[in-house]
Amino acid sequence: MNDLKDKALPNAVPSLTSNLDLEAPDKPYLDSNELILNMGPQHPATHGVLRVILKLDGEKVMGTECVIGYLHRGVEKIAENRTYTMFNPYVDRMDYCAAVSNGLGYCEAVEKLLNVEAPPRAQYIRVILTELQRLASHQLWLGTHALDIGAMTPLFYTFRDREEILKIFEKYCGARLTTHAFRIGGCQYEIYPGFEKDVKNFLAFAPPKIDEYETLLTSNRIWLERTKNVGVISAKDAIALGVTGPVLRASGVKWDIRKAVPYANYSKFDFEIPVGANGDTYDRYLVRMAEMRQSLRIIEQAVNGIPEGPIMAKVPKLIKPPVGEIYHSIEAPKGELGYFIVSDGSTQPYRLRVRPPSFVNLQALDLMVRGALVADVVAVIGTFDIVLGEVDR
Amino acid sequence: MVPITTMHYLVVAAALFVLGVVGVLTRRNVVIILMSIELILNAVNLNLVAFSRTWGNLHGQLFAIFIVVDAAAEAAIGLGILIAFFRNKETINVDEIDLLKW
Amino acid sequence: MNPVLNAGAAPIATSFFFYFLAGAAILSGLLVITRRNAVHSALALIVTLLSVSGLYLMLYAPFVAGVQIIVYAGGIMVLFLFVIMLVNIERVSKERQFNRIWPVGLLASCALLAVFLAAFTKGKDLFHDRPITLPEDSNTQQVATMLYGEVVKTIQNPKGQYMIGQYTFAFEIASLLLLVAILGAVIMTKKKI
Amino acid sequence: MLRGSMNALMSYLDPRVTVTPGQAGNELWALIYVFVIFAGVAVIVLCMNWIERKALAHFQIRLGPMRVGPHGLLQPIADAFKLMLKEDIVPDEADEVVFRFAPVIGLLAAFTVYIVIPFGPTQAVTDMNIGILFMLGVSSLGVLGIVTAGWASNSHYPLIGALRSSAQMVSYEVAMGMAVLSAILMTSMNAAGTGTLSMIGIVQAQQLQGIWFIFKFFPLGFIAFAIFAIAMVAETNRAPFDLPEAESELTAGFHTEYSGLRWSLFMLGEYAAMLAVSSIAVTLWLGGWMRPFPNLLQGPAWEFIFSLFPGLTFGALAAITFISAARMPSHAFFRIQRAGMAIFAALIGLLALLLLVIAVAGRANDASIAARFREGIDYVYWFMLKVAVFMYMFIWYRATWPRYRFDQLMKVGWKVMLPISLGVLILTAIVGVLLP
Repeated sequence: MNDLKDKALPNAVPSLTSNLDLEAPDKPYLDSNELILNMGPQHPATHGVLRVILKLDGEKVMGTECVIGYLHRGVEKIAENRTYTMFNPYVDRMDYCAAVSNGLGYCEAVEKLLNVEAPPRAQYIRVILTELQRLASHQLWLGTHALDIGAMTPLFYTFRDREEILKIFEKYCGARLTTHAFRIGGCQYEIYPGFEKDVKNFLAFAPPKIDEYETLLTSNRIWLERTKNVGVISAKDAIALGVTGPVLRASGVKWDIRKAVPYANYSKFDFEIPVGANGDTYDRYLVRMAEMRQSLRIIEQAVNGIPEGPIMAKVPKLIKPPVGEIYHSIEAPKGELGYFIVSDGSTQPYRLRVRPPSFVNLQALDLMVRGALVADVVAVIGTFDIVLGEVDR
Repeated sequence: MVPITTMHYLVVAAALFVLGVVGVLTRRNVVIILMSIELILNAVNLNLVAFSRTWGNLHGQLFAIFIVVDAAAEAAIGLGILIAFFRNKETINVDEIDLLKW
Repeated sequence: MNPVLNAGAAPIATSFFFYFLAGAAILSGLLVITRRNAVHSALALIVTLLSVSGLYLMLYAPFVAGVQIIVYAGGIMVLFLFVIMLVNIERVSKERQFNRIWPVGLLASCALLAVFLAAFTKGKDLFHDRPITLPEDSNTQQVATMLYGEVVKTIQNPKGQYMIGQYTFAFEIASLLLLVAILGAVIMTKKKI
Repeated sequence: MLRGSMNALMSYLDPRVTVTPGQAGNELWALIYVFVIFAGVAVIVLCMNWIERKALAHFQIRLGPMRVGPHGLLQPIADAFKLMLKEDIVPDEADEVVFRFAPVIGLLAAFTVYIVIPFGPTQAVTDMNIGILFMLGVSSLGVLGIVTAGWASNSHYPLIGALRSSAQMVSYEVAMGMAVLSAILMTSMNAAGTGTLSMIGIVQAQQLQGIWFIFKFFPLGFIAFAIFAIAMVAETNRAPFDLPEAESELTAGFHTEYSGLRWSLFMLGEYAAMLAVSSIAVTLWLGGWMRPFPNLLQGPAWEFIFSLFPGLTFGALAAITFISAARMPSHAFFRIQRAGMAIFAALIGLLALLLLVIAVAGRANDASIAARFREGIDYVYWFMLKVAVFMYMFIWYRATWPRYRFDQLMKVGWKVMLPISLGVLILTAIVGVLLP
């Protein structure tokens, strides 16, 4: 059942529209015991409003088709009608589970366009907050992923610990979820008194908690059976499909934008890129767990070395970037988050295009679940760590 | 009221048997035909158990148990044939199963 | 011990239960062969099977009744329902329900019914109801003895001696039959072997 | 008529009675038992609802229900009312008759098995010659309710749930039956070589052989017990085998389309089935109604000490409740809650007192009615205590483990549990023949 090797699918990119072969002329609509199952948009395990149409033979998945757009808000179009500053809060609403990372990517992209750089102190604050956000995002992912596979309890453990991160965010900028923490050119807020203490407390608090999640899951027999060799994607396929982030790294490709194209002072920090070997769901789990620990390492280095100085670069009140275009990407918790901005010299972007990691990663769904069972579809959707706000924008 | 005798059980069994025969001979749906066969086997079982009580020994009950075993085997094989056939011909009607091969 | 306290369970309301169970069995038997929908037929058949197992209990055959419930109602009927759902095609219940030769079949069944009626009316005396009741307590034990045999222990031979039951050979054959049935069912339903 | 009834009522209270009302032909007492058991099961299901939510919540660092009544004690009742008042939706395309009838099948199957569960040597509705066979058979009918519910909903998720559950229950029944058989085989390992299928007979065989079957031929008895303990979780569709209702895959599986009262019937049936299979496990392997060490710690003194246990347990419960009432924050908001908690504690305390009084009054083994009551309370107490352990395990499993996938479930059932249980059965037979 689970043998994905003899799948009749080449390493090429599968065509999303003809996955189900519904229109094949010489075949009857469905085989005798085939079934079209509509998973979503209202389904507990599709993480929002993803709709997956499954063609099933019994419980075996013969093909899938993702229907997206239920959460489409036209973020890219909105950008064309807002000034650069006004658009900044909107990016928080894309991947609302990792709003800080979105903000960082956007701010850095515009800064690159303006050819300014945030001062070092701001860079450090940004790194601390972004890595905290990565941790929070991974915790949210772990809880929901485990819940999808049927383990209820990790969800509550991760939410308990994520709360500590959100408290730091709240103290820093007043918001917990859609933080809007950064501004173009640096940070708006100086760190509050006691910020360093809070972060250090969290650094002491988090590692035993991560160990706690691992005791529940890592060597749990059922967890191993449910995740090992499930949703396997080879490095070649992953690269061909443009998959990034932990999903790519779990396939054994050591690609992390923080190391490859360092941004925001990441080159100053010492950390490792955890990679997997098999590219299955279990490896993706391990990679993310290791990433949580690496994030803690980065935060520790950053919080011990916050330099003094200004937190805002010299940026004009009304941002009018020179004519040109820029692509800037960061390593968001879910993968490569890129912003492509075309400026016509006015106060508003001529065109803004977001490369969301979830959207691109979701392409691999069909490849990963074909030939697997319904339960694996749920596990694989969970392992992508998709956020529909980001997929649909 | 008349005391319940073996005869009563035999009449019930006969009725079930005839119902089963009607089902086998007139229905088109193979599943229902198989169920009618179960009905017939049950009628026979009822007879056997009733006789077992009449003669005061357990041979009838033993036979009934063997028939239950047989019915289980028959159901498994019958439904297996049915599924195999349905997969090839997409029908479960007896009068469309007349090709003697597939 | 006080005999009043531990009086054996005398059957109560025998005729009521008999007519109730017999009526349920025949009525649901009728439903089995008349329903359009195979699932309804299967559910009716389950009622028949349970009623018949009640009748077995009334005939002092508790072991057969138990086997009837566990094998028929719990096993075979679940298999039937499973298969009906697997080959669930809507159009079957909208089609013609009876085959082309149904009048012949009905006629033959009527003839069979007539034979039964004749046999029962003419040969009424053959089926005397003897006042023999089987001892209820040892039913299972006796059945087991006849099927598997037993260990007989005597004073001379306290370790016991194995006696082959009357039906041990038939029992082994039945197990072989089941094995063949399992293999056959697996081979037939498997798409690719 | 009335006098006859009174006579029947009183005659069964005679301490010399040694059989169940069903066997004694005492229909009145049988009916009383039926009502007591059914009411008891309904109450236990309500309590289980609260306990499960509370225990699960504390596993998951939450508080669980806290609003309705002190510590959410009245939450199950509120839920029951809510469910009863909800609209009973029947989907348009559903097969209406089957749809309405399906929950009842499961409930009937779950409740019918209580007829032969022996809460004590005379504390059962009746004792059947084929007791355990009857229990396995009737509890296997529960799957019909699920299958018909899934089919009648005429919707894909329930249908897949129904298919899963039918395959799952049929598969695990086999391993379960093999495990049960090895326990039945153990009953025949006495001098006379007479085994039994009767539930009461099985417990008495354990008493006679002086060992719970879980410890018999260690580890054979234990393995058989473990197989049963796993299979019974699968039979009742509880985590980690809750595939038929896996909420993250099939939204709610076979009861996706159900609402209100009918949905609650499914829940009632599920919990009743959990209780029933736990009772089978207790009866077969854990000595049923017997208190610990009935053969070792004999004598009136030990009898008396052990008969104090029910009263002391409830006394401890009352004390815990009192303490938590006293520890409530001293805010005006909690005044009513505290009063309610105190009343609840007082009720439990009264119950404890009553049990203690009965234990003391029926101290000597005289032929008084009090002695018979004391005995009955003892039996039911020890039986329910053992069952309660299983019920707690059910909650514990649910909090700890992820869900199996369907093919893995089948693999575990057929490739692991069945061979092991067959091996245990054969080994038990061999050991039983070799050891005198």
